[in-house]
Amino acid sequence: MTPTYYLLLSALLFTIGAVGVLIRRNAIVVFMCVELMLNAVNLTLVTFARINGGLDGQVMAFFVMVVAAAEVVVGLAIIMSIFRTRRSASVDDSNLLKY
Amino acid sequence: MLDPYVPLVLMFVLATAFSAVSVLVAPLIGPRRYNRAKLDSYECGIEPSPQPIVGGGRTPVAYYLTAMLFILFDIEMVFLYPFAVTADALGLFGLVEIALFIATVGFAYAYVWRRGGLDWN
Amino acid sequence: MTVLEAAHTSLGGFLAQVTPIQAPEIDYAAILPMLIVLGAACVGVLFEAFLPRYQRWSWQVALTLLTLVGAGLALVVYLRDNPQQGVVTLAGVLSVDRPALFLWGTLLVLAFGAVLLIADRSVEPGGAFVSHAAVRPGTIQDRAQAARLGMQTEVFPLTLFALGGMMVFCASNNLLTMFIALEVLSLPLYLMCGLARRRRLLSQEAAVKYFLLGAFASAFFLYGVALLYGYANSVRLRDIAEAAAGTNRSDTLLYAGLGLLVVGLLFKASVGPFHAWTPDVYQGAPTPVTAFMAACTKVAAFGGILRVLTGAFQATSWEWRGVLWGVAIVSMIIGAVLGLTQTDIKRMIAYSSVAHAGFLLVGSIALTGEGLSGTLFYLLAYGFTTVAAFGVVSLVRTADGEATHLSQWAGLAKRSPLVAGVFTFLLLALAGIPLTSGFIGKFVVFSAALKDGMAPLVVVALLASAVAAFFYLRVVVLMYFSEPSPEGPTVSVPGSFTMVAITLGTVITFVLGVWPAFVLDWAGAGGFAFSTT
Amino acid sequence: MTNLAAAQATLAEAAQVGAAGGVARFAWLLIALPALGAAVLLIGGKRTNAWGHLLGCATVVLSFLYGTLLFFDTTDLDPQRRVRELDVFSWIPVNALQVDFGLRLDPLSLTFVLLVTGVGALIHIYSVGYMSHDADRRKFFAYLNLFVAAMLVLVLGNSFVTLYFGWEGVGVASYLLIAFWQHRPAAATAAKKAFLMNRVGDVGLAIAIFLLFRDLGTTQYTEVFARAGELSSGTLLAITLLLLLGACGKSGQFPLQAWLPDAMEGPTPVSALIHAATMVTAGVYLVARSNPIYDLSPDGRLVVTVIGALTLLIGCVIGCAYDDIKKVLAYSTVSQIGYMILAVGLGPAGYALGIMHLLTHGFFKAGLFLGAGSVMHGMNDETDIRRFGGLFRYMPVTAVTFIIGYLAIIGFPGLSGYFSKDAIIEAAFGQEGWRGWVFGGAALLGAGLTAFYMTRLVLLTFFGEKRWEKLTSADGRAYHPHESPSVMTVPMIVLAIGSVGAGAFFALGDNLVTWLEPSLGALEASEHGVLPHALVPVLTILLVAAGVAAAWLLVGRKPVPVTRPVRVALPVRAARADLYANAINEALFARPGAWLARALVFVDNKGVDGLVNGTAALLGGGSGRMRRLQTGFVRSYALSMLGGSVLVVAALLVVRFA
Repeated sequence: MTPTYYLLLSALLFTIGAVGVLIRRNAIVVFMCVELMLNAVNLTLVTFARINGGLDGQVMAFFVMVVAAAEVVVGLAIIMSIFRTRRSASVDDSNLLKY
Repeated sequence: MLDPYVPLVLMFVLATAFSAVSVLVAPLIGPRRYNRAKLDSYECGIEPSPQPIVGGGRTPVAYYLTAMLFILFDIEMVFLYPFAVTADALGLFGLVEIALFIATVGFAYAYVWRRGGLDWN
Repeated sequence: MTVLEAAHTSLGGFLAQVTPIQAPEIDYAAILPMLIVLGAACVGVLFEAFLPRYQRWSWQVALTLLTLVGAGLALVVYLRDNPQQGVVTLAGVLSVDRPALFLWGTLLVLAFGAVLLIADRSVEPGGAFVSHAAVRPGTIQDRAQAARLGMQTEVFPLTLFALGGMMVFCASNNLLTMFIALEVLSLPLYLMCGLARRRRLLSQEAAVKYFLLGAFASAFFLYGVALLYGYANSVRLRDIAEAAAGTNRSDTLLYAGLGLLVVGLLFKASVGPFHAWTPDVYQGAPTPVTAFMAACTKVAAFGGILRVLTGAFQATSWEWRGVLWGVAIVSMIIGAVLGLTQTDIKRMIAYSSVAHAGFLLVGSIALTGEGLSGTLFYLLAYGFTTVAAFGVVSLVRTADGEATHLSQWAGLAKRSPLVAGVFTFLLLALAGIPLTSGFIGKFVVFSAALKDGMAPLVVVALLASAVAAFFYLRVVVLMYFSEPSPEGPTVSVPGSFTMVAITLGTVITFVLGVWPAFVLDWAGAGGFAFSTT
Repeated sequence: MTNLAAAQATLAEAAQVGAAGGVARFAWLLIALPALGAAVLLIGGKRTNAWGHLLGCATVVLSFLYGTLLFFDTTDLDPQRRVRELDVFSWIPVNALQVDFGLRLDPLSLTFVLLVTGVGALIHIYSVGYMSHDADRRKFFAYLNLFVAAMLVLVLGNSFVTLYFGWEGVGVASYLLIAFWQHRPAAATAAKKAFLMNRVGDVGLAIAIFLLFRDLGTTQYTEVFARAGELSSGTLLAITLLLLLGACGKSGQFPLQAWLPDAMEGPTPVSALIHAATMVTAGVYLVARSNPIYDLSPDGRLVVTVIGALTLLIGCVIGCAYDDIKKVLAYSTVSQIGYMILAVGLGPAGYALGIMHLLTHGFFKAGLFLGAGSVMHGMNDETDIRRFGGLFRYMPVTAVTFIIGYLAIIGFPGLSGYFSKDAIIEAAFGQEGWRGWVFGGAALLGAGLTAFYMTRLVLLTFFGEKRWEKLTSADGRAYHPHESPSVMTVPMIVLAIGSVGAGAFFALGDNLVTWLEPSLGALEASEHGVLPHALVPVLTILLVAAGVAAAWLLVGRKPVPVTRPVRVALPVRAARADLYANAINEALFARPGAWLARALVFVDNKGVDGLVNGTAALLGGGSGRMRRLQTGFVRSYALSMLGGSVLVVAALLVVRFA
């Protein structure tokens, strides 16, 4: 099994994540799609580490995970606060700022 | 030829034995004081929904808070693993660095603790 | 930094298994300013944990300002005897060279101005920040806390963390470090956007938008890093440059990676089609935070763009330059044209910042010594003007907070000629009228671009500045030649913090306009250093 | 002189330009002091009302003292080493455009420094008294200081760009000061007129500088002069004419003379300082300073001379017809500057003479204006000389100083005008062929006319019947003529002394000509003149005497009507209408402009307007429509980002693989 498949898979996941950001309304789900994109990147990194025969990619995946976790915390705090205000997690509801 | 695996097997056996003993022995020797919570179905440590209170039986925010804190501190530990594996090679420098790292996490911990992030209610 | 160091050393450990590892050389003197800022941020967190509520503000302000001064001193001391060609330290992760030092200095001084605005508690009684971010807007508790004098003092450590991230960002020599720094600078900003005392709903919305789009953009950045890692088997700028000089690798990886990486950077710099967040976030965020973002984030982002383009992609500049031409043109046109019909002053400055980002990009893609020094100068000049402009914006208020709608600014000159005069000067600087730093900035950037054979781009840039000048002048006309509305805003007497910040920005805008030589000299003192030796 | 030789000569001159050291190292103080004064007064606002005028005076007096020091520092040097440069700072040090702010200290600029700060200081002091009743006296001093600073930048700068900077600066200061009493519509209109007509000239100057920079890559005097020989003759002619256009605008020369008399709406000290002694002579300075360029272009010089001769006659003729004391003096200024322009147009034979006349004129015309101001001060701000008369007894100091200035300007033997103006007339006659006759004749005729209208002015003002006794001023008050306070008379006395002695001091022993030699080259004596040397002074004196006599016969002997007669001969009517300058301007420019405009309206509405409005509408409409793209929805923002990323990546790949 060639590692290229993993690259394709990760590209697919990344795309699914990006499309998810565009089409989903719930802020939490949008955010999960972003996380999906990050994890797709992790898969890419690990695959390249495998192809190139180094460990750098794997360690980078650690960093990405940690950063993603921090991002989750900040993101959920923000989303939670606006959810409590609006009683709605839909990103389409927050469009006071426009034009 | 099996030498390298002997400690592994031993570890495996010990772990199984320990869990079996803990589970089996506890009902026998532990005190039996039942309350409502203990009889409830288990759901991540919170009271199961639906609840009769306001909010439509949603999960309390405190749950998120704790979960978030757990994730954060848990995931930071990912760096301890590579350090532990190469602790010998890294020597004193590595030790100092990881101590600094843990201290940094400790600052955040102190903040969370002092500002009541760990209070359940 | 401890995280990075530990991880890097452990990375080495992985590869070498058991052989003892040489501890990396660390030039503490070089990175001292950065260490001071990040260390002080940690201390700020401890202040939050252990000081009683009523003492926090004064301690935090003192700590933050002292930190900035201390880091500045460390920088100056180091500048006196640092090597001309720069220092690469921390196992090649950071390079402290002349551009990095210039950017650090710029960031520290701009942050000083922004922190003064953040710390001001007299313009808005109690400060521009909410005391309990978690209280729901519109409730009784929210109205009560708008009147209360406390504020969320976490803003100060957050500012320091963001600043530390920016400093690492524009000195990092390696894309992974750059990514981490990007997040370290972004995450605090996301939070700070949501902390406005008034108009909580807009503030929260700004935070959500900034966060979601920022996370989206960093995913692009990261995917770009991953592809480049696949291409070069390393994320060091130097290694990528060497790999690109060779021929037998997949160029698809290189260019796709470059494209995605650049997109992430352009987002932070609010360039071109990646600017969509800028107006909304600038408008919704508390004004001092907007000032901090507009000035410092731009500096850091363009510092990163300059470093990445010079360090890793100089050899392939023929291929990407055309694309970035297009991006710069789009950015200038969007900023200039959309600014014309804005009705909110903060939104208008946001579009102006999009146009300025286009101008900066023109200088950045020149990749010559003049382009580098011109862009650095432009960043410094633009930053000061912007900080002062947002300082002035925070002064014009009605009973329910800042009066940001342009119609409320009508006839301001009759009511407070000094504020109107200062703001006019700043707008002229943004428009690039001679005797202001904006003129010199545009001049050096455009002439560098011209010299590098980008005449059509410069023509577009000049046209765009002409269009943009129109909307700045519109505000000036509004302030001077319109009748003030009866229920118009009052102008607060600035507290000493805001006063110092505005004066600092205005004076430097003027000084750089009439005597730019000394800063230009400094900006042109040396190039990037990338070698890992 | 061939071009090559000229270039070599100027090259040799350039090689002698040394760096300024010693006391001259602080030459920037000359400019900084008044600039500081202006800044303090403008920024300090009302707080400085109490002492602002003192600060204003002090800065200029200090500048003058320091200027004197510099002057003696320079006279200590060898004549060959008297041209010095001082780099103050490099202003825009980018690439090819090295704009340095530097000063050129040479005899020419130092002469101007002394004139500007000296006369400036006197007029500052005079203004303390003159403006004492004005609520905005502080602002007035701020503007005056600003003017002095800008004027010093103009004369001290070592490049055309610096000169231009000062040139615009004095324009702004002049605009502010003419409109100082902006509540008077006439003042506001006059200021606007001055500004607009000056702009016409400034465009010429700016284009000339662009041409220099395009062809030589520098605007620094030393380099420009050293390499002026590289310019093609066409470019040279263009540059000389464009510089002349700038000079005409600033110095009120034909065809841009009309603004100067109107500018008298400003306070009288302004008229004295700016519109008589200093700023309006900037055009003369410009031509004299650019002498290496003019040396190379005889055609350009000829145009300069023609303009000068024409203007001097126009000024005299109109001056004969006016009844407004300040306007008469203003037209006399126009005509005297005509003399200077005529002189510098003569080339090496006249540069120094033009400057000499400029200096003496600075003394006597400033004195005359201050005298006029003093008369007005004592006469309820009345300016109509038909309502004066017999004022000698009431304001003796003013009258005596005024008469000294009068004698000086008509060229009474021994007084300063005699030396400087006669020298110019002689030089004009010194030209060969028809030029000698034409220019000499014009200058001679001008001298006679000057004598006529100045005599008329003095007679009507100070002698004869006291026509004011039966009259009241416009606001209904009776006239109570009185002498002005000493803070006003002392400057007048000082200037009167200058009017008496300056000419002799400059001319005897060729003091001034020798001193200016490092800047302007040696004065060439004319040898092939159309008239013998000895004859010219005699002719001049005869003509002047005739002018005086004519004036005496016309106004001195018989009663003068208080309102001016309407039924007068055609020449007088023409002169009263400024020789129809405004009408000509209107007929030549405004009317055809209007026709052209009307013709263009059609095209305009359809084409140009459509284009301009279309662009604006396109931008505005596009902006309005593009705004809608900013929907406020995060998801659409994300879409635009994704779209952008796809485009960027796709474009990169296309560029690489296509």
